[in-house]
Amino acid sequence: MSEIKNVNECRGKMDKNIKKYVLKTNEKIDVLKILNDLDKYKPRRKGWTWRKKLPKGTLVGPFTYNQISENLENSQPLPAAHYFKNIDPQPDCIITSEIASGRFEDDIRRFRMAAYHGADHIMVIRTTGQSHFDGLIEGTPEGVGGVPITRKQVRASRKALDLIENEVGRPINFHSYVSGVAGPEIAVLFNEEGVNGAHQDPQYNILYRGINMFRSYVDAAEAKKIMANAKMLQIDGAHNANATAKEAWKVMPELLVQHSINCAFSIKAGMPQNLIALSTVPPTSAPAPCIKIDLPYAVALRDFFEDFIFRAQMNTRYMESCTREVTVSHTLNALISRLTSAHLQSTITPDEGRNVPWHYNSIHGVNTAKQSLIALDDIKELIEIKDEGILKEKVREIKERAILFLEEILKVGGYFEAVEKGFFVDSGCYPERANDGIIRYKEGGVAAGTIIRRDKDYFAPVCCHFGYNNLSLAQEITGKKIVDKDIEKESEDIEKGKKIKESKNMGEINNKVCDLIDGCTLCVHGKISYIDELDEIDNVNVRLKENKEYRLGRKVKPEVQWAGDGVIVLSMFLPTGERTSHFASLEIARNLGLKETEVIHKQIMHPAEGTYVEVKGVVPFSIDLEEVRMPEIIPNLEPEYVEKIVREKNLKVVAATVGEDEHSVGMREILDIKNKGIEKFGFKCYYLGTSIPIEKVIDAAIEVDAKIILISTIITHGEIHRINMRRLNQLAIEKGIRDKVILIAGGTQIKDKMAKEEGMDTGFGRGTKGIDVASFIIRKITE
Amino acid sequence: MSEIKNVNECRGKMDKNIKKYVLKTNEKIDVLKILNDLDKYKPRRKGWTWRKKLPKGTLVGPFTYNQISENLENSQPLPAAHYFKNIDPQPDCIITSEIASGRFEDDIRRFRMAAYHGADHIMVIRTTGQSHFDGLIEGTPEGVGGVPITRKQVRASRKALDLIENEVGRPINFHSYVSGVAGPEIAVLFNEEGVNGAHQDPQYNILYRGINMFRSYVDAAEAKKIMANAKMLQIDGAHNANATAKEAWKVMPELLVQHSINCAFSIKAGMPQNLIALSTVPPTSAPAPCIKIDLPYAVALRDFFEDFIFRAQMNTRYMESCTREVTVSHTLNALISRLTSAHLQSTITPDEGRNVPWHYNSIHGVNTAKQSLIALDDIKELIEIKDEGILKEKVREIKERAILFLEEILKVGGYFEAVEKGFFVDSGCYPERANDGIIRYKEGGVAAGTIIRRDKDYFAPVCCHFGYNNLSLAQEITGKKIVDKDIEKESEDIEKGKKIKESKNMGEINNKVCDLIDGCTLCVHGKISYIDELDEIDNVNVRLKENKEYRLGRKVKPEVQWAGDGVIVLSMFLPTGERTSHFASLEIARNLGLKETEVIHKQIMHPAEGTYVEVKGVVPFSIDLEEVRMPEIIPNLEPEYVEKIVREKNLKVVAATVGEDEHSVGMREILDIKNKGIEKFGFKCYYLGTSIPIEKVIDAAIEVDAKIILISTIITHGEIHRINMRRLNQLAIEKGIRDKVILIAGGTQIKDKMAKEEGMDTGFGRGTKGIDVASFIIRKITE
Amino acid sequence: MQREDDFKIRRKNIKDLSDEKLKERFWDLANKVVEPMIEMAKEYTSPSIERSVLLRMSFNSLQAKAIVNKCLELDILGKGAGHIVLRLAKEENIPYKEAGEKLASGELIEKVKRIFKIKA
Amino acid sequence: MQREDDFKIRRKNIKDLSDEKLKERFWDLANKVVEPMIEMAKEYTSPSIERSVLLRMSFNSLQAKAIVNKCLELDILGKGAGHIVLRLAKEENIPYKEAGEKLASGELIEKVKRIFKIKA
Repeated sequence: MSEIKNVNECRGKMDKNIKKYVLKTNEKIDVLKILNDLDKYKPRRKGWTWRKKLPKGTLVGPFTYNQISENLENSQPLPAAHYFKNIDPQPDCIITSEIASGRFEDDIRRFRMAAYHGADHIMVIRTTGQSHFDGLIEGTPEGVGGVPITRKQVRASRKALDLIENEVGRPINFHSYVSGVAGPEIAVLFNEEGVNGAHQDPQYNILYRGINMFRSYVDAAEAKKIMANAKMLQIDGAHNANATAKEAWKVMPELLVQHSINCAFSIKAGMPQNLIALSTVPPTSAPAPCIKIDLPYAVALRDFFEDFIFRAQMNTRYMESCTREVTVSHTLNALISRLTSAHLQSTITPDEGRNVPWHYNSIHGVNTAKQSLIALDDIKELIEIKDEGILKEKVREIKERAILFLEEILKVGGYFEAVEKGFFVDSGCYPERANDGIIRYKEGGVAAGTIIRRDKDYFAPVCCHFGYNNLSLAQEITGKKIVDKDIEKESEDIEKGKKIKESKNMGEINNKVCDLIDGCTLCVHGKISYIDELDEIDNVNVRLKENKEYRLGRKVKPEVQWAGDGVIVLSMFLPTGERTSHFASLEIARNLGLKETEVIHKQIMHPAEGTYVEVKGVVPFSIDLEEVRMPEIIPNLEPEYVEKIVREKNLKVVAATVGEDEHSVGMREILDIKNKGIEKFGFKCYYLGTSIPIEKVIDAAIEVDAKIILISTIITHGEIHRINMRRLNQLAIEKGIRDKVILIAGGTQIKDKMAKEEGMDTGFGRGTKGIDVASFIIRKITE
Repeated sequence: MSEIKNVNECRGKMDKNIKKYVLKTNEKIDVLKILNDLDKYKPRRKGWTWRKKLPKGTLVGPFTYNQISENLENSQPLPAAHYFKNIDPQPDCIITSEIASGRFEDDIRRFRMAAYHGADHIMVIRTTGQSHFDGLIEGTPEGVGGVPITRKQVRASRKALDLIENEVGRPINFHSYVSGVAGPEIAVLFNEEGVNGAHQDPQYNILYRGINMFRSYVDAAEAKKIMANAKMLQIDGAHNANATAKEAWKVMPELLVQHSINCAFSIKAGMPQNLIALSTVPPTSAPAPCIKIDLPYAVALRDFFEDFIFRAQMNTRYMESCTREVTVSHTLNALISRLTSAHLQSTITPDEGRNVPWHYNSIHGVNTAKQSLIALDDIKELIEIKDEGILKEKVREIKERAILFLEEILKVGGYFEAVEKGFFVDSGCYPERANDGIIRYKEGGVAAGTIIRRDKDYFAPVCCHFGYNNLSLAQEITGKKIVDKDIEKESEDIEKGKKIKESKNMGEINNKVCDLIDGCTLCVHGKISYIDELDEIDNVNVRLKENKEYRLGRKVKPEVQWAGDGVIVLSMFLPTGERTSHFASLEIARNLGLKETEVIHKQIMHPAEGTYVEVKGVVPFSIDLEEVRMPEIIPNLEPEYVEKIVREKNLKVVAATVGEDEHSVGMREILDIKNKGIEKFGFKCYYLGTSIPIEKVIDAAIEVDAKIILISTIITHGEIHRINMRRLNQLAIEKGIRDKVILIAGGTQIKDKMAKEEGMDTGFGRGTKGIDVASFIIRKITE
Repeated sequence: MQREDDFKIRRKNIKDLSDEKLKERFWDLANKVVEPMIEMAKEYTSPSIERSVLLRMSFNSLQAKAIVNKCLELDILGKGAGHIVLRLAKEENIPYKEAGEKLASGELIEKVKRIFKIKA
Repeated sequence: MQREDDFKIRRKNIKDLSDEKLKERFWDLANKVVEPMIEMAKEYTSPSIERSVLLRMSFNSLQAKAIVNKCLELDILGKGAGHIVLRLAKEENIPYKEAGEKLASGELIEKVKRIFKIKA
């Protein structure tokens, strides 16, 4: 598969395009800089790029992995990674993030966050409605449920991704949709602008967009050929049957049929198999015994389609508004990917089920995929799918049912007739029929009657044109010659339905045709006509002005979809029934001053005992960053200076984990020399152990004449941590040593202010390092 | 294993104890009724009860399962269950929920919620500190991190569980801790009060509670024998090594050693193997390749301990504050359980990592276990663990390392010497040693020097006493005879270290001893001395008075730990760096009027682009339930009446899914006769399909002369649903039919108020049924 | 059509096929199903295809739309929009970009009619 | 003690054992390790054990604690708290519950001393 050599290669190409704008990890991406000189932008590459896999047994931190790819240069590891030296191993397969803010200027910030968490396939959702738009849209209008796919938005997005892939150190694939009634045009746009992948499946147009079936197939062949030329990855649309059917596990035979139709058609249209991806979803979720259903299906699919690409999507059909439930389902979906195979692991936000997917939930989705895939690294080294028994029987059954389905399509006269008879998205498990399939008519649908038979003298003087093309007439008219041997050969291959395994020469083959017009836009980037904006009101400049203060200024507002939208979520349990809790939670949200309140999730904990509710609302104010109360950061002292003072004064520390706490990890990290603890500065440390009574701590300090007492206390139910601190202070006073010792408390829940309130000299919380503690001690000793 | 025959058997027994108090599912549990006559309460049974497994291939809803148990009579299914006829299949294994509010009166509400979600092992966490309390505590004082285990609290809890198990229709096991320096007393209390299971492991006392090692073992034998008598399930404490060691995956050999020590000791103390449970945790989490580490460990453990009980706990060692991350880990933990075995699946709240576990998160934990186990139902029918290769090698290695560990214990002089040398919880993978183990001394620790050698004339005239007992002297003094043949036999068995497989006769054997005193409390429940309260201030009555208005009155406040604590959580994304976001989020929470604000979770989305923050805070007001604005519920009409009017008026409906929406499920449920849709009332329905332009809907209505138009629209990014409704109304007006038709919009995001604002006659949201729509239409038509 | 699950009857002819044969049959059938669609795609064009040709010829989307709409009005799209533009350029002896732009803005309609012998 | 992982050397004696033998050896060792602890448990008692005996004899926790504390003061817990109570009851010719209650409240101490021949 095509692989970019390395990211530096990208960078080399890039410098020609974007002068000197390099993203700094601590600076926000600047939309204005992206928009600047956009008319001159040229994509650094075309086509899809896979991750560079690392060899089996590659060591990352303390562990070896068999299914990982090259590390990122800059990334956000999983939250628990700090226990494991902050490693961030990257799974071998591409991870997809779907982005759907409706404003491309917000989308690109989302690209960056997703990429930083490990996504390298950014799928920009297209605004609803565009699939019925007969032509291209230009400019940067706002979209509903996604952005309008325009040249400017695509170009700005790809340009932003160039910057982002340099930041993270891995090529990122950009993806959108070649569906609807303008497929060939969008395919050209995507080819020209370096879009790396797209959905293309005429069945999707027909069944779910209501577009005329003839138009869909005629357009599809042209679009696919144009996509193949740019080596774009194509994703099909079969999974939508799954997402639509009432009992999704019953459409499994049909799914194989839908995949086969798009695959066979794509190959005949000129796509190589290694650019044709099946979009597949484990059909069920718990409380169904889903692995028993999902796994045989996944196996059957991979048997029949073994040379194709697998894009494993996560189940969306049975998503409710409980993000926890969805996370479990998606983890098990990743298990199916690991037990079978996935070249791309797609992710869905766990709040998709609410119809309010928010960008931080997209990141959660990416993390779930990354975490599961890494956790399940090469699970097949340890376990195997049985090659007999129920699984094998079910696999066979699914395959046979799919074949019977295809047979009946031919029997009724072909695909178009089958659609007219409602063969598809019927909720019976074929050959069972529930008679509730989606019916479309040959003469019906959007753009019905718009295909036109090509005349004998038809020709098109451009590359990647599919079908009849009277090039001899073209040569005659233009007076230019093209070498048509390769073109004929290509046609012949298609004629035979022969599978083209490699598309290496596809570009060159096609390049010949546009000699008729001295190069087409697919071959000569400079020939593209760029339109900037058409609408004076609905464009990015207007929007950027409107929320300027939240993007650049001192003001900050929470957001979930657009800069400054102000949306937050309240989570609460109310000890009342579902209906009462619903309305009481809204009342609470309104009492807190939130606007546009709405219940987005409810879960009965017990019909009488209470309900868990999540309410969204809009914060009606913004925060002035310069007025946010932030404690001063005092820089740490130089280690050499600390050590000098410690040795001069022969400082001793008595340390203990107090109360009923058996955890010693945190304290040990602060003390132990091997953990970069304070021992390395020369402190003599007496560690008394865990569950030590406060009395013993004081006694030990007196005995060894320690100037410093460290206690650690983490259990914080009620006020035990405060009680421990207070007692330490009191006892030190009682024993007459309070003014001779420095008292320090630490623990995950400890805060400086709280510790001081209880008589400590200071308190240290989560994430404290030895040097932090040492610096405080030395400042205090020398002050 | 011991199984209760059925729940009705429980009920029969119960009626004698709790007169007439039956929980109604729509009424809160009444603590005062629980407390009433508590001195007269007697537990309905002693000992552990397993679930009743159903045969392989049992059908539940549309699916068959191989690893499930009897359904509950009343329960809360998983959120997605409504897609599957609301089935709530129960996994074959016990599910544990840990309860830790610190107030038993809040605990019991939590029991009920957990049981209602499928937990049947309620583990009440004991207050920190009690393990160092040399004796029993009485009354109902408040605890820190859990409740003080007193007779009153245990009895009230068990009584509440009797009610709750009747409500859900399945026996529930009640569990707490027989650790600390009062083990034998607590064991007696638990035996007397019908507690069904407990932690008991002297190693836990020694390593984590700092209790003297001799005292721990001497007490343990007595405690274990008392537990065995009541057929309580014992859980060991080995998993704490896992939760404590810095690199938890390195202590795997030690874990086998710790399990073996407690198991071997327990058997010698008189416990049958089928009451001895190993508490085991998958040691690692992602980003470690955890399955490759966790699975061989789980296999090795089950090989060596095959006749024991497995309590599979979820990983707590690598929990951070991200509940999503934890959910993924716990799902994979359940995978390990299903790939190997688990008699009990323990659950941990996904917010345990924050040190603020809240009760609704306990429920989330239970749901994660239930969902995963059901999803993975009999996965071993489809896949198998390889019996050669890396897994087998790793399994062997872990076992060998454990054996070498035991050998060295003996070599240095035995267990006590090994503890003194820091053998345990060392973070080297044995025989590797990091020299950071927990060291305890023979003469040190809490209660050091308190064991007493029994004199020759020592005796104890009670049942379940372990060790030397001069019963002939006892008979002499009391002048009573006991049949001591069985007692001798029992001693002999223990002498030989023989494993007692079944404990059926344990009760009877022991009953003989207490003939000396005409029955002990383990045999004659009436002999128990009950103490109610000792503290006038720190007791449940005082607390119940304080929060009375939140428990019983019109006032409602959110809560997470105690009734009326007011705690809620805000979730928000801020487009600023981690530190700024931290303090800005607190500012926002304070601006909203919340008190005691605290950041409980932070996650960098990108260092410059923003941070996701969760803030907890206390709502400073309560809601008066009588003032909550709740829309009136209008009851549906009788189906017969609806049908009569429909047929009289020959009502026709034109329906369509409009805009760019390909989802038809919701609309079909409203229409289709087979989904109990409106067709069954006789409405003639014209369903136009999906993605239908509004114009076509109006045209069709005119054409067929429909009185009712139904549109469905679910995509709600931006305002598309509103636009569709508005357009429908406008077009109906333009075409002059608005006053002749009823316009109804539906969809997951549609609300009645919103629909009316846009000119509809009504709107229907999620969960609408055909009869709801039909009733509205008929009311409108006939009004 | 509503139908019970008669899988066990229908599978008669395929139940004894080997897994390899089964797969072969699956793909044979799939290829047969798509054959007519691919044939149709070769023989037909559409407004979008023709606009996509014009895009490749360096026209912008507004121009492409206008040119194709003109061709549709004249009912000559079956000749190919690119063809029409090139032919017009040749006849007018101007660069094809100029020819297309003129056609898009409504000029040279009569000329096109003459070239392609359109009455009315 | 710090030590490198010398597993490969140490396993020499066990590496050739069958899985069954390995398991046997594991349990033999475990049983050997716990043998001294179980012996100690037979020969010793503790304040908690003795209180638990008194609980079983129907005393409440306050009484049990008081009785055991008295026995500790008198250094006669090695005889068993139950034994002491029963013996006292016999000598006093009162029900043992009454004997225990009296002992708990500090009565009859001298009597106990006499019975068990405690000097001082």
